[in-house]
Amino acid sequence: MISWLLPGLVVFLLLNLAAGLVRVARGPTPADRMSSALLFGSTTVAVLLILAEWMSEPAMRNVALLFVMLAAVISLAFFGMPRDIGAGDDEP
Amino acid sequence: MNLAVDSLIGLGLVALAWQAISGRSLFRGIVMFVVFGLTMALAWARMGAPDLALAEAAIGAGVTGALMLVALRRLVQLHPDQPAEPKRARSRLALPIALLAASLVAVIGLGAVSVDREPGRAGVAVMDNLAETGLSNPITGVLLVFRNLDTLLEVAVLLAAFLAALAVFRDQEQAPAPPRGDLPLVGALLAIIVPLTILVSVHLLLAGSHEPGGAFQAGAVLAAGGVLLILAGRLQPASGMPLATALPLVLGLLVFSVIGLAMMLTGAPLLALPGLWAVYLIEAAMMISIALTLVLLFAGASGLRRERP
Amino acid sequence: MTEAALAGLVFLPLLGACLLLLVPRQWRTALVLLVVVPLPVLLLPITAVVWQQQAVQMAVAGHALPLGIVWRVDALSLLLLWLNAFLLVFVGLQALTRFPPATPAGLRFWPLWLLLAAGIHALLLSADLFNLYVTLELVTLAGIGLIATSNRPAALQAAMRYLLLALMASLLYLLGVGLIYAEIGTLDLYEAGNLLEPGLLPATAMVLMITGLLVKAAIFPLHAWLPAAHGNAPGPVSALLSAIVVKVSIYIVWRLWFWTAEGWPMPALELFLGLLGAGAILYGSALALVQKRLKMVIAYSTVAQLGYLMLIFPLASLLAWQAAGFHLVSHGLAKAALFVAAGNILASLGTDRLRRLAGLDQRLPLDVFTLALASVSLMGLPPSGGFIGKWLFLQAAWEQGAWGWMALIALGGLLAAAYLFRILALTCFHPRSHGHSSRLREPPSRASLAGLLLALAAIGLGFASAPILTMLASAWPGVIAP
Amino acid sequence: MSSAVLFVIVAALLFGIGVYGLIIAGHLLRKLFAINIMGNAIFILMVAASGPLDGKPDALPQALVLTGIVIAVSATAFALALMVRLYQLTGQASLHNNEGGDD
Amino acid sequence: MSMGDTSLVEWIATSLLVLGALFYLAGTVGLLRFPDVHCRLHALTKADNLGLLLVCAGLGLLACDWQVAALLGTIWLLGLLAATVSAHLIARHACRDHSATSSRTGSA
Repeated sequence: MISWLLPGLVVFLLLNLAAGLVRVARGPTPADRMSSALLFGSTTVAVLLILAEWMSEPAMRNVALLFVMLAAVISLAFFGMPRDIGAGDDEP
Repeated sequence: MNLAVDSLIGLGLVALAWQAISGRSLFRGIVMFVVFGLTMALAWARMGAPDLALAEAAIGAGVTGALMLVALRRLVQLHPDQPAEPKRARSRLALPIALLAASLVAVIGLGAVSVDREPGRAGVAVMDNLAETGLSNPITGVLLVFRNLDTLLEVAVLLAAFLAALAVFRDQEQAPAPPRGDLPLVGALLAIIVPLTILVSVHLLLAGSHEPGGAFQAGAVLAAGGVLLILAGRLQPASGMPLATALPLVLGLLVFSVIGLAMMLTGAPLLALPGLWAVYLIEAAMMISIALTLVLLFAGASGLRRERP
Repeated sequence: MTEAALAGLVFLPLLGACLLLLVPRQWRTALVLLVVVPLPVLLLPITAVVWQQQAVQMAVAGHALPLGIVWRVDALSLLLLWLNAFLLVFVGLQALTRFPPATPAGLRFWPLWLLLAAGIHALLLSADLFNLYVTLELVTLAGIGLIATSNRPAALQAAMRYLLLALMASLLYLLGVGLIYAEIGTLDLYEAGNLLEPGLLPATAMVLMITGLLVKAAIFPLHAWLPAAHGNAPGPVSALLSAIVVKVSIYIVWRLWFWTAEGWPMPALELFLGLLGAGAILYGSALALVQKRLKMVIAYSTVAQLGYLMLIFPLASLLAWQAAGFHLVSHGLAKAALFVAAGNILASLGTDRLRRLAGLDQRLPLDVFTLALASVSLMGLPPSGGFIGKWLFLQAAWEQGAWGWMALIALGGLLAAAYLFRILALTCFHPRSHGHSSRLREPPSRASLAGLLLALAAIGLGFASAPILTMLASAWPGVIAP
Repeated sequence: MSSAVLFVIVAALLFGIGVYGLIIAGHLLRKLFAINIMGNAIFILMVAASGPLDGKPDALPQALVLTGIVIAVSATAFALALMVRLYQLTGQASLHNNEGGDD
Repeated sequence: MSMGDTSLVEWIATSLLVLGALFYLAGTVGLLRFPDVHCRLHALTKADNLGLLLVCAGLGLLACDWQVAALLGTIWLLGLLAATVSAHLIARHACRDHSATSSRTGSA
């Protein structure tokens, strides 16, 4: 078991998050921004699970469970938004 | 390797914070702020504070994000034609003041961190006296046994915030627009997630005595279940404050105060809890109060009524 | 016995607020009276003990320091507790008519009013730095909620600005608390006094905490939020905000300065805080002279009179301490009387624009008389309480040969006389121009009576000054080792 | 360069961003973001500045921060309700500063 | 722990975790490169869920404790549910203002 595997994975996934940020910044439509928020949700869950193993802190799995359970709340709130919520000034 | 992870999380926090306050579209700001909350949970995890990561996740993902999105929707619905974003305040002083504040905090923080002093005397005292409380999670010990006046007054702060918001909720009780025609998927989502939030919140409540968890995190998770029901249109805001809503709203404060005062009759000091059963009873009552207060704050109303689809 | 009284002070209004939401409509007024009236009675046993032993101390939940939270009442906190009890009863009298508990508006108002009372009591009892943060937040949120009960845009705008500034101020205070804990590992106010030595970190923490508290106390130049907030809030709310809510922040600054940072050599900072007070007196009075609305004049008068409470820093002597404590109480009563009278005038006339107040003394004699009486105390004319306060300040400055401060104190009194006479002249000596329709709803007699009783108390304070001053002397840190 | 020092620097940067945002933000919603960011910065500082106690950070500041998080949520929820009501009445979600405020 | 004596289980777990990370990478690349919302959602939900499955499987093997493995399994299933519902809602929201976006995305 290579010792730097888990932290390496965490760094890799966090870089993924940073890349996803580009889409949130650039995404023309609100839906794009919301989809990248979805990406953040699942990536954070993965990072938390790896942290739980790496730092041997079982509570992190509960945090991951919370995140994955509540991920749908934001999307449902977004669904109720009016159509042109962020359309006014969407130029990148 | 630790440093690489921490610096990435720190970089993410700073970038997200900057994006949340600058940038043009308010909606983008909210998304950035929600993601900032997610990353804060990671930061707490890395700093070895699982209780705070749990609280940040429960309150951040469950309540705050949806609260801000619904607030933005109310803003756009009230004046659809108006640009949501008034122009930025022109202030040349902003940057120097901000840099000054940042450097002041940096100097203080580094000063506090660099000299390695022995840990706080109160923290050591908590660890020494924790055994007699029957709890093994020191944070729950501090919150509910050693400094329980803080917790009681803080539930009062939450009630005060709700009553203050109640004073402001006038005729904006129009329901958050339920999706037209009940979507099959949302029904399935509710059927699975809502009972799960109840299960997880009870688990967090009971686990609070020996591992990270407690009344606040449990209350916030329960509130997230209520938020889901409102978003899906199953619960509608209602005016008026029936007893069925008012009692659970103040239950936490009532139970905590009554037990705290009753103990004085038996000669014990104020708020000295008789035993572990009292701690669990108070935590359960507080969980219900916190959950209902957060849900009502989200619904923007003083009551809720069921809505058969 | 005193422990039960201390607990009652905090938990009676707290439980009252909870039960108010539960009991049926017709019992609410009885419940409010049941909670507010016994509060002064609870203070009697505590006063008796503090009279003999100078301070009452109680460990909440029985945990000794540094673990638990400690309640400590000495003469200063007792004085503020008495002021608060007085205000709750008398201003409450007007609030009962303005927001009858049985109505929906009353249901929004009274729970917040009782939570505010519980927060103030918890704050005055607490000797724990973080507990002070929680109580400060409770007081601030309840206060802003009360401002927001008025439906007018100006009030909501003022409430929003007050909320943002108060939240930022609380964060500064919390940062200071975090630093002090990192430095000495305990959060008790008095124990920190023994453990904390002057150094870079403790001094920065103290400056941060005091800055945050000065924003909440609306001391010049951080006062921008107060005039709009107190000027536009409903009558009884402005009275309570100006008379006690702003004062509790100053109370914590005094605690920090004279107990936690006791004996720290900070002459430059003392002078600076004194100059802030001077600025408040001059700026507040100047703006009060030019205001067009009665409640705005009174709000700016608060900004001015708060400046006096800052003079304790440069003139740090026993006499100045007694003067500041006495001024705090006498200003509280006089300012509450002014705002209650102004509230009655606004309620019956529909406006409080000074131009429309001509010849008011025939139409609302009781309220104008209250205005006059309260002005007498605020200006510091003998034999009122205000006079004793200013007189002691002058003596303290005389003792230390501080001519500048003496001139300032006298000038403050003159300026106060100027803007208060302007109001009295408008209401009494100008004949009522017949152009105005006399659309006048007589305010309920209880509301006018409330204002009158407060004004009489402000005047009567002058006669009852001896016991108060001796008790205040016992709280001066120089006399007792904390 | 231990992780505590890193998080203190992050806290300082966040505090600066919060102050900057509070001053220049036009919309009230952004001012709320700024205040929450400042709050989180202070919470990070409180936990990072407390010495480690047998491996884990000191429990007391964590309890204080937990209390702070709940107070921050309740204040934010009230501020949002006030902002929406203000917008409904004045059609303006920003503080144009008129000190006097006439009725 | 030199590579020589890592047991077979850890070897499998390592490969699963690396594969999972690659799928996350695929999801992110999809999010950035694909032309419009629907393709991005498609890429996102498929790749990320598979990534999460592999990561959970790898961690389950590493933790070698049934309770933890069961929790990881429920987390993955919930992840599936969250992804499907969220993608569905976001897509429906995007469809509703399809008219507004189609002209723009066509030209982008």
